[in-house]
Amino acid sequence: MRRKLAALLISSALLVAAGCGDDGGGDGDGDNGAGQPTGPDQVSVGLIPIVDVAPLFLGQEQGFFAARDIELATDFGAGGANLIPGVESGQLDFGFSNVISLMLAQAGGIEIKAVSNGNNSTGTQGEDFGSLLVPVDSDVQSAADLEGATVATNTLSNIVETIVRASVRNDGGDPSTVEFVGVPFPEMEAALAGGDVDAAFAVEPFQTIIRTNEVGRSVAWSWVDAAPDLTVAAYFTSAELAENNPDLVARFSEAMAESLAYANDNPDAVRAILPTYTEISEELAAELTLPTWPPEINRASSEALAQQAVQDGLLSEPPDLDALYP
Amino acid sequence: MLEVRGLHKVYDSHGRRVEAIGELTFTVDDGRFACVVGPSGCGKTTLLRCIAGLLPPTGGEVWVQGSQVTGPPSGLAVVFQEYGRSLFPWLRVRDNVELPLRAAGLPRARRRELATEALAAVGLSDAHRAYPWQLSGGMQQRVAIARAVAYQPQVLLMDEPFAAVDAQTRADLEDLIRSVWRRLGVTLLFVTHDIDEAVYLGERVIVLSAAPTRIREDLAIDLPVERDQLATRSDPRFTDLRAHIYAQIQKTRHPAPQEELS
Amino acid sequence: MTKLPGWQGLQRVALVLGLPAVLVVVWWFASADSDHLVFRPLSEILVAFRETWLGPRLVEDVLPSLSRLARGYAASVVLGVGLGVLVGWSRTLRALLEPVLELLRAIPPPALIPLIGLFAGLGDSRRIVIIIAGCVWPILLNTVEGVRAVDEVLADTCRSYRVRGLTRLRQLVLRSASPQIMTGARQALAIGIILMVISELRGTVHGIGFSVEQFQTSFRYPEMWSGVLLLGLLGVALALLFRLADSWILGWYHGLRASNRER
Amino acid sequence: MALSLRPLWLGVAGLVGFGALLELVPRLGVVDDRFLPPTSRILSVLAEQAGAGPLWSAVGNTVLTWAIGLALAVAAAVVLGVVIGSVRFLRAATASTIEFLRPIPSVAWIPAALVLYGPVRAGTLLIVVYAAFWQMLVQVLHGVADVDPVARDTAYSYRLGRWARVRWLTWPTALPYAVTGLRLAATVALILTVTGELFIGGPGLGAEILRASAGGAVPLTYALVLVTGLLGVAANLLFRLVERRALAWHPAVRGEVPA
Repeated sequence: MRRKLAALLISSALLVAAGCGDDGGGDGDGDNGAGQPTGPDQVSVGLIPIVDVAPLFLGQEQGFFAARDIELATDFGAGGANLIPGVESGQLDFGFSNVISLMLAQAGGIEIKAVSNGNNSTGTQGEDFGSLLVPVDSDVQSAADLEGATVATNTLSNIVETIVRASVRNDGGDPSTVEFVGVPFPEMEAALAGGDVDAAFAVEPFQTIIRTNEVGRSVAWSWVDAAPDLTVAAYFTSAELAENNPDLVARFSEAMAESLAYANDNPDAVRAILPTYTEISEELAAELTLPTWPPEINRASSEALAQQAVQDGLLSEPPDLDALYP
Repeated sequence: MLEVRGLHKVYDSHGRRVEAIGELTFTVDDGRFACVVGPSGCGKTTLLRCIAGLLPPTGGEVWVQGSQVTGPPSGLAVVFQEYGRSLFPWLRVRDNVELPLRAAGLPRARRRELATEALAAVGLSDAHRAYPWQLSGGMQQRVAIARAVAYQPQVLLMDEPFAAVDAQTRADLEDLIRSVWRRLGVTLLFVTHDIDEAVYLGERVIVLSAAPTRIREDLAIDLPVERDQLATRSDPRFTDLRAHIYAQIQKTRHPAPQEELS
Repeated sequence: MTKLPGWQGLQRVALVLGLPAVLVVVWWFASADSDHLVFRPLSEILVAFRETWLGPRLVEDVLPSLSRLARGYAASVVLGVGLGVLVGWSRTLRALLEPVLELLRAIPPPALIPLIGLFAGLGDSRRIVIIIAGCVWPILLNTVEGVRAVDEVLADTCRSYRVRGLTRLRQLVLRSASPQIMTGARQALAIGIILMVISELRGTVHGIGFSVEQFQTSFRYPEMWSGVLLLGLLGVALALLFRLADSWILGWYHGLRASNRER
Repeated sequence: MALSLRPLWLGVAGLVGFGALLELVPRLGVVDDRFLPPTSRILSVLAEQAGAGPLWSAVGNTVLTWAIGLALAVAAAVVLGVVIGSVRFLRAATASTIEFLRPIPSVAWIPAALVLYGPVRAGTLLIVVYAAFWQMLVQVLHGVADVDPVARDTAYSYRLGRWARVRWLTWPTALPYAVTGLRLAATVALILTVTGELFIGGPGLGAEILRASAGGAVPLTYALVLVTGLLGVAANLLFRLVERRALAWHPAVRGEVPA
């Protein structure tokens, strides 16, 4: 409770008399008391409206969550990195984030815990839900040619830098010479077309948009280069919630595992649900390369990824995966 | 030389047609001082604005220095009643006086010389660097007069310039205008609602009727050229002229039904 | 009871510095022993401030941000006043453009960022365009108001003294509209600072906003709070600078109002 | 700037002209139509969306956040403004602090809002209330300070109590300033609401713009931006009307509005 009190104090100090306190907080503050369930738990989940989170919506549609007394309230945060403070401050019960962000948070002293796998790469070169693209007329043929080049990434000092460096390194190039530029996904097409960047790492639906508009072509599949069957992202919660309400967390993880399995087995259902929570049209959804959704987090891939992040200087020391992962 | 031929002005705004000036024809020779007086709301200001080229007449013509007036003619200066609003509040007194000269493209030295001379003529030689709003009403009107003087116009129009100042200041300004007129030899048309002022100042007084305005009378003022507030105003001839004009204006306000205008 | 001049000055200083001093002291002690991850002690924040902003970052980040703000703001003033004079002066142009301007003004500039992002590339130009997209409106619309409200007697005076063209534009139109233009310029400055910060988020650029965002996402909270403090100081400094410019440019105007109030 | 009732058709012509310009530029290939869709497509997407529910719930959410933020800010500012404004010592003592806190850009608090509340409505509310509060407080303080000394002396001479003075003297004088403050605060609050939704979180038009651009739906992004503009126009008109009605009985006492 102490953290909430401090938050209230500071925010009211900030607003002089008009502290808007906690009551205006997240829509469902999650009845995380461990008391007897008085009806389905109102659970708030912070997400980004992207392909990767399709299983959660499928699980909701298929009733996997309802079956476990969980009613989801999805909240589209402005960006992955912003979800972590939301979950840590208790405003959101669960969040979705890439594993490097989770490791960085743990290193930064944020007490959070992964509860279920998010999504993995397809594991096959030449066909993945994200790739390193260069302008069509660029003379770059493979990742090694990107030495000294500027590469667009949606978030700096994060997972995309690690995997792109992995692609360059595996291809025999020196990754330290690559210069990264922050460009939101929707603006990568314009950046490539305008020649502002030499390459851009884009995920779906932008990978398909850039390719079908003949603005760019893929030269490397960095998720696959980083580690075999790489776990890209995971659902997580705050250590406090995991401690206070293990039952809810367990139920959420089970529902999530069932949803992931269902999504993996029903790609068409995934393509059908995309237009309901994102603005991806049916036609575009049909063309996308989907990630894979194995129910279990691929811990080995996280260790390999973390080791490369340490090598690149992104992480000062290897993360404590036992504490971080379920 | 100022010539008004058959001036006619009708205001037509949003369907309301107001005939301000019926028909006016008169001439003011070079260097003469003519006053225009009439009941309030009789289009005195409209007449002046038409002469100054600020307002297009509906009919008739105005000629200044031999050329027809279509817009503000060169060599003509106007002094407005709202002196506070006709001075630039962001310019110091001297810059206000110099602005028209700068617009006319005079070199700096010449401008400075004319401004200094004009300000001295109106007794403001020590107020050069002040802002207008730092001065009293009377002094602000003196700046406006200095601006007109520095402009060296052939024709000077004044629209009830002293209506908004107190009595003593008005007396000083009246004497100032007469001395400026005599020294510059400018053709001066002085519009006022104050009959005493018209008679005291003018060599001639044009009395206007109520709207639609016509000339009721064009009266020569045969008072001595040297005028001063005490002697002139106590001169019996002054009182006769004043009474005569007053009667004329009273008649125009509620004309006896049968009387036909001459 | 006549006060000694010294006492008078002392009292004024006490009033000015009193409350701020109390607040700082309260903040200092309230946060002194805080081991809280996010709410760092004030002492730590001040140390972070000195280390972060008074070092190389002053040139690497603070200067670029300010230069973009300056360029965007200057462009907005020129554009806003220029277009404002045109629109303000011609009745038809104003009637024609008023609804369009009202719509464009109402769009919150941050909403335009995803769109501007599609055109203006990744460099400074993108951020300057974003700043202009927010700053130009208050200046433009206040200029229009100012130009519309030029005193008719003054306008007639100019016409009768045949003051035309450039002199008229400068001496009559711009000067009489200047109080209203300055009101717009003050609002534009406040919006400019906001857009300076926002235009740097989620991209890569040397700037204050970008740095503060990096601190936040990498959980370096003392540096983050020091960035917030810097933005606060910057806002205050620019507001002060503006007041100086205002009292210099509108010296006549403040005098005029003061004298009217006395009369 | 009052949307004056000039010949309306001229204004409409302006809007149509602007729309036509945005139609031609992409059609003629001056700009790639993937980045600037022609107006016709934007409007058709908007029409489609207007039928569906999510657009209206987004507008509803933005208006809700805006209203909560504005209400909190105005309430706090009026109470504090009147209290501080009426006591000479308080006004003098707080002046410097207010002058320090006012120009702090509300976006400076985005990282703080994210940390305190995370990407939810409360975070957005923090910056909305902060920005709107100062707009309103400054106006109320100007209003209270503008009380005519003669009127105040009269009130004292009739021994009106403190509360009566506030009710019958301070408040009526401050009202025009407060109404102007309300209009300015409302405008700022709306801009900060959308900003908050874009950079912090919480449901509303900002979130929809993010979702549209995250889905590569460029025409929809433009349509949603247009909706924020229209919402802004509606808000400006509404509050200008409120201002004109509240001040209708009041001689134009409001001198130069410093805001």
